[in-house]
Amino acid sequence: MTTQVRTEPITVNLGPQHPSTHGVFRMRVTFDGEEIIDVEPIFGYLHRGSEKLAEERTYVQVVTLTDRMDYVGSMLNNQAYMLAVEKLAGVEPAPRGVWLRMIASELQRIASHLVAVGFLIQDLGAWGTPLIYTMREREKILDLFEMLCGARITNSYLRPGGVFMDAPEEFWPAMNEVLDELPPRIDDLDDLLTDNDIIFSRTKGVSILTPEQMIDASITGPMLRAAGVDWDLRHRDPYDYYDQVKFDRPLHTAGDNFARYWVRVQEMRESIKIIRQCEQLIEPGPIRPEHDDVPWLLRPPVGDAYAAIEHSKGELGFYLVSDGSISPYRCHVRAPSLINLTLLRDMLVGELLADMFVSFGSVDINMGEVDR
Amino acid sequence: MIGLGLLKAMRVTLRNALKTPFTIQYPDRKVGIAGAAKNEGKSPVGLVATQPVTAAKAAMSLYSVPVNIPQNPRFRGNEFTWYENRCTGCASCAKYCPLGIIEIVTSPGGFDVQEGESYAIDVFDIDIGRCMFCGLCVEACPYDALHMGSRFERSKYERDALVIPVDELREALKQPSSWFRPQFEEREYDPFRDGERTDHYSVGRHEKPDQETLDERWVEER
Amino acid sequence: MSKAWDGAKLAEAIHKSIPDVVVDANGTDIWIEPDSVLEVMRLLRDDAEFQFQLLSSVTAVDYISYFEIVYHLTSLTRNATAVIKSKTGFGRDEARIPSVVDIWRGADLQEREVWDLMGIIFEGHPNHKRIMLWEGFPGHPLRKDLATYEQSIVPEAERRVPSGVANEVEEGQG
Amino acid sequence: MNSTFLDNSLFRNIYCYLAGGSDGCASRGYDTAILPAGFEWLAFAITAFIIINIVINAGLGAVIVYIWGERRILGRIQNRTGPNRWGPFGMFTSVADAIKTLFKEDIVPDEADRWLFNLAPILMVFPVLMVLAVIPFGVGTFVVDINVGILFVIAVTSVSGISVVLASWASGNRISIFAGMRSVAMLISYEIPMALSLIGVLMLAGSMSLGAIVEAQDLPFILVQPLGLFVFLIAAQAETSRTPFDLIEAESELAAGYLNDYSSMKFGIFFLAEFLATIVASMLIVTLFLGGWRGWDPIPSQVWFAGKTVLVLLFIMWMRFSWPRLRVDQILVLAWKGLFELTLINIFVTAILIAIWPDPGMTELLIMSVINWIVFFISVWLVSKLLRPSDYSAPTPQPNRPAYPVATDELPDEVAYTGGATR
Repeated sequence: MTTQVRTEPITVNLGPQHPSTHGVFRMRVTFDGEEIIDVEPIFGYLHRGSEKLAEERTYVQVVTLTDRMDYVGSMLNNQAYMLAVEKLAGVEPAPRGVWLRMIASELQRIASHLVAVGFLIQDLGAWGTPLIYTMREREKILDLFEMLCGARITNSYLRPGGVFMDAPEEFWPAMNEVLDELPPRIDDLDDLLTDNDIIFSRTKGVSILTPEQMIDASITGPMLRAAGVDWDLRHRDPYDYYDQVKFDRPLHTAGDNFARYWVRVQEMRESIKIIRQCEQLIEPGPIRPEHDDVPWLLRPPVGDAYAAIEHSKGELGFYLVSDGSISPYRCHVRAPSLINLTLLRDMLVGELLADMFVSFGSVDINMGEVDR
Repeated sequence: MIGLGLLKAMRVTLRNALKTPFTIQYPDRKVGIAGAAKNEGKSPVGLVATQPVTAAKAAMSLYSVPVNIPQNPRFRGNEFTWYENRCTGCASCAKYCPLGIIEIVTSPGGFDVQEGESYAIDVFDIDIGRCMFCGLCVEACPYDALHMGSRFERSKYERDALVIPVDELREALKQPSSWFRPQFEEREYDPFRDGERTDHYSVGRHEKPDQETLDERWVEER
Repeated sequence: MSKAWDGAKLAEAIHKSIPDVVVDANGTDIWIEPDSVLEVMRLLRDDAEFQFQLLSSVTAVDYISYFEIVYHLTSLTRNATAVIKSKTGFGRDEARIPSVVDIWRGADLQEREVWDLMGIIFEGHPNHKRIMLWEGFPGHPLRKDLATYEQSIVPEAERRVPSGVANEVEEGQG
Repeated sequence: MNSTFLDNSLFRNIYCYLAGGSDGCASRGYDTAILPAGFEWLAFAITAFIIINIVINAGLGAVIVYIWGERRILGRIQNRTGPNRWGPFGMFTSVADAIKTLFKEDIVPDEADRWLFNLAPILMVFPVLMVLAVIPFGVGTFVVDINVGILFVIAVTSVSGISVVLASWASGNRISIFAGMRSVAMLISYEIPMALSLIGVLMLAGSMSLGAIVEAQDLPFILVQPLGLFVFLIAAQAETSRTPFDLIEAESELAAGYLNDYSSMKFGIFFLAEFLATIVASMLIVTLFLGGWRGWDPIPSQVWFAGKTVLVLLFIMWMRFSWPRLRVDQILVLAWKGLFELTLINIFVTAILIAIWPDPGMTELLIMSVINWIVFFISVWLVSKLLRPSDYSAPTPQPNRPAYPVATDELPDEVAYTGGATR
């Protein structure tokens, strides 16, 4: 004789005010015991209408809006937007400006990955220790940004055709110091986390996504590389001067939470390599085109342009339509944070409550970009 | 084997625990006896001998000294620095502000360095409460009249008090940031070291360097 | 360096398999009939000549007299990109286009976003709901004819217009 | 009067001062009395009241110091300074926190079961305070030394598990329910290895009284009972729900678990109980495995005890701040498949050794400790091999091993748009 234990599904609202939803994100989750049987993500708590606001601002003023989309990767946002504007207006960027923005965006990529790794481990329940370590390293990079452009998070450093101001003299030794200090700190992180049995057993084999699934769902970036797809826009479709620098694309074949974490840690090392090469290759010269070539009130010809970069979270694209006036007629952002959440339900269903936020954190989203 | 990774993690945390903290304490810093003696201008032994109460306080970490946060000269601070003599009232800054928070009202009859007789500025209000410190107004100013400030301690209890009116701008401490003002960096200016720049002549205008100067400077840097 | 399909060549290639769906083509983009989007997209994904496995982005532009849906496609295996456009909703009547969620799941959230902000109905979308704004929001904010201040949720008495831009706003409303 | 109470020197002093030559006092040199004869019960009550007050207040004071210490240590481990603003070395920070907690609004949710909701914090803190009664803090410094001390400890601490269930149920909050379910699964599972890990100690000491166990430790039992200590340390961490076993609170998953709806001093009491439980757990570890108050002479026994407790607490904190949390199924697997086996091995080996040397002297104890350490390493290695997931392998870097064919062929030039890439 067997007894059937009947359990009743519980529906719980997690968020928008939950400690680990990485912002104001809400999930309506149905549990069967501890197991997840249904997830419905609900967005929009941070929607500010950036795309609409961009339609009423000049091309340079929109830079300040892009800062506030993914606020842990603002240099990268600036870069994607500038590429789109340059393509739309046919601006030939100044080489030194391009090198500077490559350095800035690679530094920002390290900072963004540090945040991603720190918060992923925080979601695993560590008592803030790895988070503080990663934030400490990020702080040094933010100090560099302050030196470079006077702001730490919302940089607005880039301008059409380059950057607004050359790096100060003390920037280069300061940057070298940070770059020298970083690899041992990343090794420390490795010791603390990568070899850690608890992290390994918690993340291994959880929320596996296959490459076919992810490509079908337009997921890009470290998530895709964690499943063994060698797809990095810096390598496949080099923008700026990425074709002149050499770097590896770390790949992991598992496609689980651990692989996603591992790929991010390795990418930080590659970014350091890229910055070192940029430092060797950068030449003196103007940092942005002459005012006659690129006026401040840019009036691109009628047309449209789509430019995408490899953001720290995936493919970040800007689609701009110009009607010949001083402000974009339409500005669309292909936000990797939003699109990488497409498979959230597939990732979470069947997993346990404890792994839910870990899987969610391994996607590495930023609510400022999801809702825009 | 399971467990070795955990021990490794404990080794890393122990190593970090033995490092000096990286916290920057603000607005003041707690110091021990050595720091207190330095602040009082005495040797530690002298401090214990002459000011035992202070020494005891310092030993219990109750003695604090004000701290200067290391800040870069380009820092885009809260208090705008504005040189009225140089401003023509062209309102480029107001037009360039993405949020439209600068209000300018002018009337004929002022005097201006560049233009001779020109507009007098009656109202030049900046609503700091909505400002996002992008600095586009500074970039737009054709006469180097508006600069970002260097300081940031300007919290207020009411939103309305955040508006910087023109009188306050005239009298405010003039510590311009070197953001988008390369002439400062050529002179290695640091707003905190060099102090106030009340005179707009000492601020200078930015003349674009020629390519030879740029190349020379690059060689020196390397 | 990934290459982009030339619009005219792409139109020719599509015409070989599915005749008479391409409305127009230029150097970079092609325009297709909105009704045949599903058919064309399925061809573009599955045909060995195109192999567009990845849908980079779906968006829409309001050109006042019509709406234009823009698809950016990427082929990972052929390292190529293409831009497909489609015009719908002429004369500002109800804009409709078939949903491509069945072909690429990546269109799921993006199409919901386009519906929410631009008001284009994607027929056959399994979860055709608003995504950024709340249910019951009047209108679709990215449309050019949206009167922002009319629909503001801030009561009129409490609206604070910054003095610097006051004139512009009033003119805009009038 | 029960003579066990009179073993306590403080108790004896006060009681005999009040009650004079009655009971066993005369033989101990007390001949004057304040209370008249026949009022021994009053003397007993007054004495008990005073002593219980001293112990409870000392415990609560220790919690305040412990919270401050933990914050400072956490700060140092995270390369920060920790609290240093309020009082010497920031020592009054936890006092300020306690005052702040007192003045917060006390909210009871509408959906809550009022009576149980208020009962839960009390049920949480009482058992922990009761355990303090049997711990010998030093020579002659204890409340009572009952002969079934360990049994008492195990029985009483189980009650706090019930209080977690009560709190989560009474809150009427779905997220709290998860904490309740987890606590049922986890706390009760860990009772068993915790109780069994002490059997070895009992066999060696031949008594359940904590005082007698301390007396028996000529060689600290950490040397003779490494497996017992290992299991007890882990189980105690789980019972007090500290990281890596803090499933019940699990900030990143359940917000605050069963504490979600508590505010003000009820919340404070839960926290107090949690921190006190940690202190009590380390006191038990000191008593049972580290020789209790025993030490070398010029330093008083109470100081030895306190010093050892602080060392154990430091170790627990260090562990707590270094590791992330385990998942619920892994925790249960660890309890039933790992710790349970280890305790059985420990009991088995210790029983054989006791059978060989029924009354071990110093040499025999040393031989036993060598054997036990060998058993410890072998069994922990074996069990960790058993628990290892089948696909366990160290992460290996795989720099260029694409699993998905990417860019096998480029687009021919004649169909490509040459005016520049679309991106």
